[in-house]
Amino acid sequence: MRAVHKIKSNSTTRFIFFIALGIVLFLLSNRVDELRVYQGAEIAVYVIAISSLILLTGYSGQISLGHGALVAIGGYAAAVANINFHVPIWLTFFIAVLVSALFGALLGAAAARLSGPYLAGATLALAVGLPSIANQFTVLGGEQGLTFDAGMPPASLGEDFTVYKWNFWIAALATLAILWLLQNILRSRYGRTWRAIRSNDVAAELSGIAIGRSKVLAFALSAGIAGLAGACLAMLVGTVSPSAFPISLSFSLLTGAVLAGVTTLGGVMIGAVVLVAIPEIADAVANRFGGSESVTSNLPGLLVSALLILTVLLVPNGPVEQMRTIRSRKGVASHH
Amino acid sequence: MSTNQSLLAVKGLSISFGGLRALNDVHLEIKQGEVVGLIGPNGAGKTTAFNALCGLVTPDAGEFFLDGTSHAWPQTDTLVKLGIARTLQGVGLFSDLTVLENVMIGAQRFSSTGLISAALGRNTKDEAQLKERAIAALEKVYATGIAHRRADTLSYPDTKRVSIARALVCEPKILMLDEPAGGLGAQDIEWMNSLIRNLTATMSVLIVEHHMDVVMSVCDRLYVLNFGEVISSGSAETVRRDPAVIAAYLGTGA
Amino acid sequence: MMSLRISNLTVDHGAIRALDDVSFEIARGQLCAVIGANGAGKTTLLRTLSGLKSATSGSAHWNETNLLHGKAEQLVRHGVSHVSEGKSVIAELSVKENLDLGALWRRNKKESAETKTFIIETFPRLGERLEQRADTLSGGERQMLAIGRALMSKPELLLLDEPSLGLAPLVVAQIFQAIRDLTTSMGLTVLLVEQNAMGALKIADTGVVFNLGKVVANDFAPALIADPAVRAAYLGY
Amino acid sequence: MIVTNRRKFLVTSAALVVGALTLSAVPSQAFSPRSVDGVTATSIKLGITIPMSGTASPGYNKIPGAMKAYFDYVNDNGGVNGRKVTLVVENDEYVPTKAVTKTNKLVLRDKVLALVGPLGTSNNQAVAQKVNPGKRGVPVLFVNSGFSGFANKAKYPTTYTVLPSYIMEAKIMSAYIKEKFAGKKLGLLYQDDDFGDDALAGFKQSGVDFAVKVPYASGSQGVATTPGTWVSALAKGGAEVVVLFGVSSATAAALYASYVGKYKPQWILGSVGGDATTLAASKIPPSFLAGAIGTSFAPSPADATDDYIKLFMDVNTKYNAGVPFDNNIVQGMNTAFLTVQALKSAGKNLTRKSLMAAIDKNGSKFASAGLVPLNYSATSHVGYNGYWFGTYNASGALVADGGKYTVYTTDSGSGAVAKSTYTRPAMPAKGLPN
Amino acid sequence: MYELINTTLIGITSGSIYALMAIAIVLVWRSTRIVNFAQAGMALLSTYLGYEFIRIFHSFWIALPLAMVAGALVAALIDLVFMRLLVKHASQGPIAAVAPIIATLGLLGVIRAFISFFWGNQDLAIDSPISNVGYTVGTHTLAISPLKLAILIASLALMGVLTLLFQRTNLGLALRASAFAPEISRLAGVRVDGVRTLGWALAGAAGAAAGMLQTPNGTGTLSPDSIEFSLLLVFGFIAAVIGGLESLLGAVLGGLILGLVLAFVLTYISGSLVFITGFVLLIVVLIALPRGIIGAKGARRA
Repeated sequence: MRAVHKIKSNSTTRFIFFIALGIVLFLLSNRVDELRVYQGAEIAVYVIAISSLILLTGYSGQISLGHGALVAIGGYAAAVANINFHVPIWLTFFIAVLVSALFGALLGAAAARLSGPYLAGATLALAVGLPSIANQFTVLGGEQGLTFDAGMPPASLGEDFTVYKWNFWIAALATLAILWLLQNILRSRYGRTWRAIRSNDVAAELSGIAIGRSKVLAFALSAGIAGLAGACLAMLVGTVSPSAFPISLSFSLLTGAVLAGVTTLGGVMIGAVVLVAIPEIADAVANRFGGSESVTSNLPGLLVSALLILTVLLVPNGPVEQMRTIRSRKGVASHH
Repeated sequence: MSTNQSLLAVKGLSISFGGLRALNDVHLEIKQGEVVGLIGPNGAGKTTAFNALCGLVTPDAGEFFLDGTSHAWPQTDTLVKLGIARTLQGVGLFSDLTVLENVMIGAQRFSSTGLISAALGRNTKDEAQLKERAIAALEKVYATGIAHRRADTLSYPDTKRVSIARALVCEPKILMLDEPAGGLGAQDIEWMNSLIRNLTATMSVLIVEHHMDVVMSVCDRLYVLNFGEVISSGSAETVRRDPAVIAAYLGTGA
Repeated sequence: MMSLRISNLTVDHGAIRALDDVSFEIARGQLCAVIGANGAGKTTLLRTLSGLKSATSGSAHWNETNLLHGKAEQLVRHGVSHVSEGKSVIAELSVKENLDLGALWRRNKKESAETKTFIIETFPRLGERLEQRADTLSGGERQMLAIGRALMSKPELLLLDEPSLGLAPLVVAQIFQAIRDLTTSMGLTVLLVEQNAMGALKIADTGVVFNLGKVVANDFAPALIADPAVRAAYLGY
Repeated sequence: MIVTNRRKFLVTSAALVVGALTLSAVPSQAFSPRSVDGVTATSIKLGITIPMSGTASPGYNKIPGAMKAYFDYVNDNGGVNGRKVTLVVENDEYVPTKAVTKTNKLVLRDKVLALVGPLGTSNNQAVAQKVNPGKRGVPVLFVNSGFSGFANKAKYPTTYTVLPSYIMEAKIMSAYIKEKFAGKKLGLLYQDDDFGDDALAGFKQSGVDFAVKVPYASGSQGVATTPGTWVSALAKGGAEVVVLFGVSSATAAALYASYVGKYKPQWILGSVGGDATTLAASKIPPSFLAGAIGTSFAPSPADATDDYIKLFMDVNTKYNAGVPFDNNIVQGMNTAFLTVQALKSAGKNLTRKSLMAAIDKNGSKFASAGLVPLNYSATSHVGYNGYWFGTYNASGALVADGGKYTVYTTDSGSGAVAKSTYTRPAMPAKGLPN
Repeated sequence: MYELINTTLIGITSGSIYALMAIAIVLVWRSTRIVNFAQAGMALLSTYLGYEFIRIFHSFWIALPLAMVAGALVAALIDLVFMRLLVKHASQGPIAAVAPIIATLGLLGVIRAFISFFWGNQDLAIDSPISNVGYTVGTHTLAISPLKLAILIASLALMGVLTLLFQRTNLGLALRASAFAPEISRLAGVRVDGVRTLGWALAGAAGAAAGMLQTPNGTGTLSPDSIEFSLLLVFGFIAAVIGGLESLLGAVLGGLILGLVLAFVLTYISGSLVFITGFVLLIVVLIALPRGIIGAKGARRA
């Protein structure tokens, strides 16, 4: 019975924590300037997208070099639903999740049969190929893309309430909801199952786990979350177009996931903040040393890539997991 | 409980790998509460037979009987539902999960939480129940003390305990043990013997084992495989005296 | 005169101690059988001696060569050849290529050719199948090829890991006989790891018994066969 | 168990709070209450978003350097009413998401007085939709896009176009074709998006029929792989005169493929893709271009007799490290020139409002390198509205028909095409606007 | 009819370049079990170096082998200072399986940034060394030109040389053995680390050849974000996987099949669908033949 009590209080703590987090974010959004609010919204979008990759790669062990494609599907689904079917904005976010998840399930069914480099290459080919499909179908708006207007903040919030703050609220709410739900799932038997498959698929199968189904579920779920990130991104930029989802977006997300530590949700903020902060840091560095335009414009790419390599070499499981391992090693050592 | 009731039977099991015949027309039978041993030289087909029973290898031919009735050849992931659990030789733990989590994976057939309830955190009872089952299973193998260690930090004998706990936790009718005594010291082997003996109250056990001490002391019945065929079967005494077995396996010489 | 000297050798496998303070010696020209249960550390011993695995502490020398400081590909050049578990041949290559592989590093091509001729004389079955892919061979032939490949490197110390694995009794007998003959005719020193304890001890000069990474007995082979404790634990009864 | 969970929460929440605090702690640009956004007693700050790296960057990434060079020249000669002009360049990699992010930075953090010459139709649309400079009152001057929609003052109240729109271009071309190639079989190769659609609308309105229409997929991917098929389709349709309405990489590819395939129609190249220097940079030998007809609103970069070209060449040598002189440099310098003139025209009391008012009031009289009129007024934000035609010579330079620039003008609506008698104002002394 | 012939010819020439890239990917895969997503970046870097050689020696045909040598050196250096470290550090733990993939992606980014720093983001040009004007049959112009023919011949020659090297020489034996069974090879005295570096070097040379030949055949220009090289990155990989990742012959067949399929989709369906066609082809082949067209049996699991 004590065990039950512990778990229960645990889950309640978690819920309260997320509510508290929401309040902190709310207070922050009122204190900082508009640019920071916008960047906060960007971070929120990245957090959602990166956590979907963590679920897929870190937990179920399937790599995706093309998550940008799934983000794109979410963005387009939201825009098309809004423009062609006049679906209210709040509902388009759910549609984005559903459509991407559906596509993810299809992709996952193929992916479950592929491993390591094969899956990596297939998803890469998808990310390169998918956006150009928009040119083929007029409903997707071709190269110019579609407008996605998430609307103005309600008048009741006052004159000073900016669109960015409104978008930040929506994105932050989506992020908190996703993180809370995902945490719960990853701590449940589903998360355990994925980690078991990643660790030893034969043993997992012998323990009664249907591997294929589990992997497809992970892919669909991850795609759904990526789709939500896509809808939020579309809201943030106001449009969806093929060039908004370049292959570099997929690489950025993967980088964010690696920097966050692929195997844990704990560091997801780190990854997202780094992605948003890097261009600024690069600007600062370039200005400091009076670099030319070619240095300034290529420094972010260099920094991100170098960080990626260093992380893989030095802290392959990410900074948070690394700290935890060190601490638990110390703990084990002291027990003996 | 009648001891004559055949719990699991395999008839006419044949498997070949690229022209090489690994198993040829093998018949196996396990009765209620029995400990059955599968022995034979390395490469005789014991592991292949085990893998076939678990659906890890698809047989070329063979019939599968459960409780005396014919049954489609099982898929690996449905085995647990049929009441069959198996340990793997040495390497079967999920290395980056804790011991408790490892065993909870085995208990998952008792979990009914759907994805949505899990996402909403409405799985506390279910989780607690799994945890209780897992701890109970760990108690059976005296491993509760290591419940929160990561599996890859365990000593070899401890990994064996955990893998048995993981198999036990799903309350199987048939437990398949792949070299349970392999790599164990004398004390641990003794403990393993008594554990296996105690298990027969609730389940039947099928073991592959090299260690003759273990085999001879725990098994009610033995099948001796050589070159993919059953060359002898019966009680330990019978098998031990079988000249064919002496020549092929036990031997007095090479 | 002792030529393989192992003292206080300890090897860890992650958190698991695979070899624990192992010490023993083998004289040049002797065939030593290493026996013990699965997981006793026998394979780890061979992998450590051939440079595939690094030791935690202790020392191991073959004549003047420190075996713990060399990589596998260097130790071969110092006369140490290791036939790893499970018929260590490369399935995708032909028999001839497998043999040639063992002598790629040797400068003197004439000598290599002579070694090859000698191996084909020793295992005529290989000679008949030179152009076939190795995975078309039977188990016994593969084991012969694995040993032949090791001999191509002109070894002085031969490390054999379970040559009898999965072979029919008759073939096992042939392989064991060949090992015995080669030891004598080539003046090899052989460390033979075996599950088939009785078979191995019968052809060996000395024997080492392992349990859980420790040496529990080390004596002349006939003495071990006669030892009731060893008989009970490792030789069936 | 609970301990580890708490720890995880702590780590996550610490990261969150630290992140949030960092965000709030970093000071936004020091704000002195008496100053106007982007203007101090001694400086004027402007911003541009443009691809500096990435697939779309070659060529375009020379524009900011040229603009800076001209601003430096002005600054060295006393600046604008005593203020030095600086340009903040943000690389958007031609990705709308980044254009929005970077424009936010320019507007919200750098607080630039105005955006000058931001490039790309979809990027500008995304920025207009999201950053909404119109609502914020931030001028978006001389957008580098031919999309006719940007001239819609109601929708984009602070945006000023400079390039003649694609519709204008199509209408003018139609008139030219009717005049010179009546009765010939026509072909059209166009980019399959808003850009091409604008052109199609223009041709349709002018009643020009094409025997063969070959759309090519935009988004550069199609370009590298398809030109052979475009050309064979055109050849199969028997087109004698082919209008090419695409980007310069597509032009280069098409000319190359027609050369390889020995297909020799009369090419008429649109202004976007017909830029000889960009084509030359793509290593299309000038001989491929020879004989093709092209359009422009500015003097040819090769025309060293032109006052402006001479000025720009000088500035380029002194202030831009002699980067190879081409159309992109001309465009960048001309944009900077117009900007300086607008700033001067706004007077000492420079604000966003006064800047736009100055353009509305005096814009149509601004001096510039352009050979066609500017149409800024209280009711119009349309810049240049016409083109002249020429033929590429053997060295790849566009030479005006008959040795003099004949300018056609029109509008983006239903207005007629007319031959213009416009003569541009003389270049102010030393190339410094008054 | 001529459209059909021309489409086929276009497919074969572009396919032969994909095949070169696929060969490079297969070489690295076979020697290190790493799919090198940085291969296209390395090819781009070698092509930039080739551009410099052309400026120095004023000859494409001198620059081509020099670029290949440079490509080999760059690749060897990358293996020595980077991949060996990676194999040592990141070969354990939950992300061990994906770490090399991620690391090579990082490498791709570093190489691109490096190129931009040195050569800027402007287009550079590599002129076609020989005519790229199609041969004429009657009144029709074929889509095969002296340049394309040279590319085809160069690709085939390189494949031939590599095949001979692999099948007929001691070095080839060491390369094959190290790939199939590194441990046994080490026990046989093969310096596997060195052999792997050599595998990288060969791949670097093949990639350099692909880059040098593709550039004049395509738009003739070179930029850090060149589309040509995005094509090589994705299509080279797809060709290699279709071919089974294990065999040089498979890589060649994979490249040609891919080239032909893409050419036909382009001509008869739509240019917008080219990239997604690559994806679809990859998925179809992998599901029908999980080990690719060659090596369905001989190939091993990763």
